[in-house]
Amino acid sequence: MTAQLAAYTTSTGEAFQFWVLGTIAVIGALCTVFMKKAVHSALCLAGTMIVLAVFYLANGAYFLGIVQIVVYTGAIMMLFLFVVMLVGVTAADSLKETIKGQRWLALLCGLGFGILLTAGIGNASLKEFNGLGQANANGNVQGLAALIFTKYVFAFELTGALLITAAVGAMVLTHRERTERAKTQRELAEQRVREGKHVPPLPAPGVYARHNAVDIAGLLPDGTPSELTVSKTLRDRGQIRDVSTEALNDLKALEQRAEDRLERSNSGGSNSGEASK
Amino acid sequence: MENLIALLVAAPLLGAAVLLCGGRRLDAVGHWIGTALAAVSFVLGVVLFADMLGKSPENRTLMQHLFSWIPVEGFQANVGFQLDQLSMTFVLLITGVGSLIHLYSIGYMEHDERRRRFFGYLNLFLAAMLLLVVADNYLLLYVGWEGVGLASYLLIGFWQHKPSAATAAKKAFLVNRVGDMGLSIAIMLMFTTFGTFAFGPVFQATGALTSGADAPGSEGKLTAIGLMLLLAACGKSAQVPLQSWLGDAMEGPTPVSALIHAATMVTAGVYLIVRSGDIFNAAPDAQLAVTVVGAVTLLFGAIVGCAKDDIKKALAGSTMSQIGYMVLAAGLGPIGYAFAIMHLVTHGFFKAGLFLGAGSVMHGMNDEVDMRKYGGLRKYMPITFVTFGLGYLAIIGFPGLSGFFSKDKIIEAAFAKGGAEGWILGGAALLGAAITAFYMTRVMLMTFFGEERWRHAPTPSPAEPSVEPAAETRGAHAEPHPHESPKVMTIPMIVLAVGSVFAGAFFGIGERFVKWLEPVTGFEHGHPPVSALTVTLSTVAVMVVGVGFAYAQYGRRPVPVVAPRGSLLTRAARRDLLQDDFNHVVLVRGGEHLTRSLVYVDHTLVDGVVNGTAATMGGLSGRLRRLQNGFARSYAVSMFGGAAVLIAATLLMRAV
Amino acid sequence: MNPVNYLYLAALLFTIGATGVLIRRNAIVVFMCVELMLNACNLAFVAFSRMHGNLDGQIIAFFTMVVAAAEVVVGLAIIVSVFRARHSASVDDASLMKL
Amino acid sequence: MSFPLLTATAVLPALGAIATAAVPAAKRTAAKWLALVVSLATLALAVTVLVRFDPDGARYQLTESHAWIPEFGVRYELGVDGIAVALIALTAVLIPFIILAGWHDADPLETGSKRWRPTQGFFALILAVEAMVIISFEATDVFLFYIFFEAMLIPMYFLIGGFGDRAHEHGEETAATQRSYAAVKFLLYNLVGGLIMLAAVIGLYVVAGNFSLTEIAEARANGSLNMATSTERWLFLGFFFAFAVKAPLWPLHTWLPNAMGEATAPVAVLITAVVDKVGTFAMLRFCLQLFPEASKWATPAILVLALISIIYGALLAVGQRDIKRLVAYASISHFGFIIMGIFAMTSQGQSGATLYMVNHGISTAALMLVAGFLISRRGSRLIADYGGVQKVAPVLAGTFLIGGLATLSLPGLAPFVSEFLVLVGTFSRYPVVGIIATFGIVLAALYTLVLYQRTMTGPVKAEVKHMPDLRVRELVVVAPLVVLLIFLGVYPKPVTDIVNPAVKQTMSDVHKKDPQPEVEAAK
Repeated sequence: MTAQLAAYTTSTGEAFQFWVLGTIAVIGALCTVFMKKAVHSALCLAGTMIVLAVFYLANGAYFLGIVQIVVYTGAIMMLFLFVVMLVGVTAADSLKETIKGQRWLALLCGLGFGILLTAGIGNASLKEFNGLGQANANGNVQGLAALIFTKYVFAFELTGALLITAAVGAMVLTHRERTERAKTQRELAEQRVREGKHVPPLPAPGVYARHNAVDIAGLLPDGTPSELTVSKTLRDRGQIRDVSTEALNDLKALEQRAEDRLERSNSGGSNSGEASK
Repeated sequence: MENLIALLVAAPLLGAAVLLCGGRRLDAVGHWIGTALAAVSFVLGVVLFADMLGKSPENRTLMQHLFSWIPVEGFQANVGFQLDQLSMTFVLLITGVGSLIHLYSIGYMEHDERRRRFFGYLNLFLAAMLLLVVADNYLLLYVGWEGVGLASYLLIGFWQHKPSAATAAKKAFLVNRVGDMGLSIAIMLMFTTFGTFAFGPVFQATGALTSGADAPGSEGKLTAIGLMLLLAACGKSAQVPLQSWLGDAMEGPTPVSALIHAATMVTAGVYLIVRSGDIFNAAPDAQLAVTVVGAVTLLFGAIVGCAKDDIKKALAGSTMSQIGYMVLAAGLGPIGYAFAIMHLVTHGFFKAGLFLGAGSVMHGMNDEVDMRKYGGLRKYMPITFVTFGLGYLAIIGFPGLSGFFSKDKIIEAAFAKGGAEGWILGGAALLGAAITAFYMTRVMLMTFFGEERWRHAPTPSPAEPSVEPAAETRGAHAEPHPHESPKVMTIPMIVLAVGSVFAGAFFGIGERFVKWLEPVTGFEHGHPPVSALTVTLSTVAVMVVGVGFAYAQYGRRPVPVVAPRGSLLTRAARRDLLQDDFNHVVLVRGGEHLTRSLVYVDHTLVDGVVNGTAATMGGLSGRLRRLQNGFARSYAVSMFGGAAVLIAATLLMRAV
Repeated sequence: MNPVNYLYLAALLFTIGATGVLIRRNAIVVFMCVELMLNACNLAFVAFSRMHGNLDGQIIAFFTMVVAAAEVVVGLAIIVSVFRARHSASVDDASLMKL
Repeated sequence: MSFPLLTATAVLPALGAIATAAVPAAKRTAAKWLALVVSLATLALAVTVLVRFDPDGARYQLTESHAWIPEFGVRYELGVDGIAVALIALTAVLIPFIILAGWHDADPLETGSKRWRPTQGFFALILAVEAMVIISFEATDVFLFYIFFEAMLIPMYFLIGGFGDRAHEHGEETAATQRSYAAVKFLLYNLVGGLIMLAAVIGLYVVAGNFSLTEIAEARANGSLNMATSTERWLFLGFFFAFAVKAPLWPLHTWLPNAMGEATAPVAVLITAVVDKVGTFAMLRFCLQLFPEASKWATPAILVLALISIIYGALLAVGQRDIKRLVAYASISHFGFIIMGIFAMTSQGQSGATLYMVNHGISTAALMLVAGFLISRRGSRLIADYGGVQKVAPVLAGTFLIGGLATLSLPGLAPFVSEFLVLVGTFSRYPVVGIIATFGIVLAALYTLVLYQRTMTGPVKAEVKHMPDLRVRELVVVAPLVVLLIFLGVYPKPVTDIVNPAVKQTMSDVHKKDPQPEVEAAK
């Protein structure tokens, strides 16, 4: 294998790594798109990103590979997860399409775009592969630093400004100035009475002596669950555990058993009666 | 001496400026200021005249260059004056008659609250008219030409509250504008042909053009210039076919009619033709057109004059006719120029006198203008009667009076044109003389003789229903008490009457006037096919015939107060030989339809195309906006699709 | 193996991300898909960097990451405040952008 | 470096506009006075330009040149020739009168009306227009010119759409609708023209490589820059179209009657007397200098269009029932004369056209402002609503008549000089065109006198019986204009002296010589 050819191809190990991890990355990407729950999407995306980090390392971008893991996967994706938590579950999570023809158009465009992009790459004369051996000679981080603080210093400074602005912007957007005094407990109570709904406190979740988890709706006297007892977030997420059937079944079984027992005691009674006779 | 020419023009101009800008403070003395400045102008004219007489006939022309007016590459218009014998004649006529009429107006306009402004306009007119006659180039002449048109417009419409007056003023200005178009085209032609439009160089170049045979088609150019000048003259001098405004112009106050529409402004056309004599001499076709126009107009005006019952309109017809004589003479070339001007001057005297007389009659008759409601006035207004009568004798060419000398010469010259043309033109002029005698006698008889018809039929209302209270206070509805006018009015009439009697003899005997003008206009003796004496005798004869006819019809029989229906010709003549009807139907109605349809076209077609485009765009975007459903994801799809298309395009471009 | 394959992979990921943007309604997931697209680009840049043998491509990828971080911060803040106002994180609910 | 006089002349009103807009809402009168003082100061600067300008000196004087966008060769280049000086002077002279005439036009309406009229805005916008117009006259960089040529539309749009006549015969609602229609029409017409011109400007850059008028013209003259015939023609048409919309030339004229009809009289004067002049000025400066061959190629068509404008505009003016629309159509007729003079390619025609721009500005201002005073008194723009005004308000009627006489080019008043020069200039090269155009003077007399007769003469209508005569402020506006009309009619030499050398230059740019008179040619 000549040096020339070596530039064109990579080692078998890298090829093996590419095909295995590439497949995982694509699967992760697809899952990101198609998973129903945002949490799952986020996790899949994190997986893809870790794979990409490995690819960066394989391509000689050691600094970027580490940054990818630390900053992207570690910080940004966690931010995503935080927001998912904050926002919770909404109707948006449904995968059912509401705009007519949107899905077909999107798939068509995606397919066309992908094919065209692939064709473009195939068309481009990407014969030369110089490798980063020379550029990374003094270490990848040093090489990057040398560029960032000389040639790209202006852009670098600008990104600094951008980050500051972004941080301030995020604060401005999410911070809410309290415009009115917080209501005291007394006022809240009075308001409740005035509205005439739920004058007493909301009922607590859980079924006495059986379940005390917050996601289990309390049962009404007839055995049906009361949604009032569970927090709204859980309701929206559909994460209520309904134990009513279980409870009813239990009750039925109890009654059955009681009957059995009573019958037995009756017979027993009679037996005893008879016996006493 | 030269500087006096500028002063000559400046004096009345100053008067106009002072009077028009001065405001009501000058109301009390305004008329005196105006008259004084007119008189100053006259005195300056006389001084210049005396100076001129002191020089030899060849060196009498005064030139003065004031300043460069429009200096543009290749185009030099100057403000400069040229005072030669021709201009001098006009200067004296304008300032002389003008001053007299200023004086007369003091009395005539005494009760008008806007008298100051009237004198301002009169002064403006004098300045413009003087500028017209002393200009040394055609463009400056054009300024005066339009200036007098403006003054005429303002003065005809002086009683603006009368819609008829305002309409008449507008009509006069518009018809004149058509003529002005001719003058401006003539100037443009001169500029392209000669590169200049100053009198001297143009006439020199005309000579060069005709003498040298190296400019083919030059006569065509000169003919075109001549015809355009003729168009201009037709407009200003109320010649057929642009004569229709003059009759209506009588809506103006009578002194205006006397000064502007009889003695001076309307003769500007004659001045223009005579001034451009060199051009006409070199363009016989144009000359022929001039004579034809003159001959037609002199008959046209005379016929119209016969039918009018309004004394001023009758006199207006007469003016038209007399100017026709002058134009005819001016078209005859050097044999006629001097006579044209001579008739112009004598006409200035007697026609101004006649108008002032008419004004005096109206003044005494509560502004009544219908001659059928006059009659027998000679007892009540003796001075007016005598002066009017002298003017009458002058105009009909009574031997010895001024009209006789001037008109006779024109008829003679017309015959001297030679050939069939000579006979036709001469015959027309002779016929015109007969009709002149007829209608003037008619006016005379209806006004001053016969029974006192105003006494039997108390004046109903004037021809035009007056809405102006000022006119009513003059007592339009009361029974008239004819009385002689005040001295300030009669003195000018007397002076003009003297002029009408003696001017002709003074000018005519010994060809004094011809010799005076000869250096400017040139002169050659005509040779009529019959002897001069025959012509003179026949002129007198037709005059007598005309007078006789008139006497037979109006002197011996009582004049009906209400005009009889009359023959077809009479009725047509009352309506200015249907010229107005023609104008109305063809120009006014046609124009109205044209403008109305153009307004429609502009609104629907030109604008409609634009609005239609806008509407189409609106409809189209209404459809397109449905794509804008507001869903960010839809927009993202189009963005993504666009990106795909861009990539495809890039690939295609690379592939090609 | 030819390293060009990295580019194909990047293209594939980019397309998947773009399609995700188009079909998902949850703003957070849409955002994640955008991140996926950005990462695909980064991969391409890194691959380019290797092809050309200089570090400029990595620099760009680095800057992309910085900008992405800023974008995520602001974007998520927007999502949160929109959610607070409308109690929804669906991009379709914000459909006032029409005539 | 000497004092940048030209920049100062343009910047002063711009600063004045900002300052005027910044005056607190309560101090309305102070804003008016500020605007007036600024406009007078601008006039003083313009007079300084006029004095410092040497007619026999270099072609462009008082030049300033700074790099602006070096990547595209765009420079901040100013310079004036005689034509520009004359028009700058006209603009600077007219603006104070416009401000003074519109003194009360932007006052808040009487209580109860919902319409908000920002007085400060009105005067600030006028000053802004002045600044932009002046810099358009000064710019010798095509791109710089283009920017201000277009930017002018913005303040004009608000002036037309935001401030209408105080009273309206169809009620406030309809008036607002019509106003906004007129404003949008104005904007769209001029934007379309401007966009086409932008394409041509870019095309010019592609061909010539820079935007400097002087450099391109010089390169064209000495043959170092050759354009393909078709390229030159397309570029010419692109420029000409924009200018023909602005000028406006038939059939691109329909925005003008709407705009002038709906705007207040001072704004109407601003449109026709000042802003539109940029169009004709630019034909003279850009079309002829940059594309001499194409200009000659297009001359026959343009002359025909100009001729149609003259006759058509005049005929439509006769048919109008609205005073302001009548003046607008008369202006269309006059713009026909100006364009005809420019493209007749004779010294007389072009001098006349330049002079015409100045004179038309003054005469229309006189007529339109007096008409505005008249309309504000009666609250109607319909001719039929007036009659006999002469009797009750003689001074108003008199000045109106003088304005009208100037419009019909009465000799002795300024427009006559220019109109005659244009006619002579056209006639000497195209006799038939000249003769047909002469009919325009008859029609001009017709529409002017009909207007005067119907409004001013006749019996006094009951509605006008108590109409007051001109007030002092109004007299101060009209009297100087009348004096200027008379002065420039009698002694136009000061203007022609400034204009002539520039026209001579333009004539040599297009390689045209005046036709020689026949007599001399024969010699």
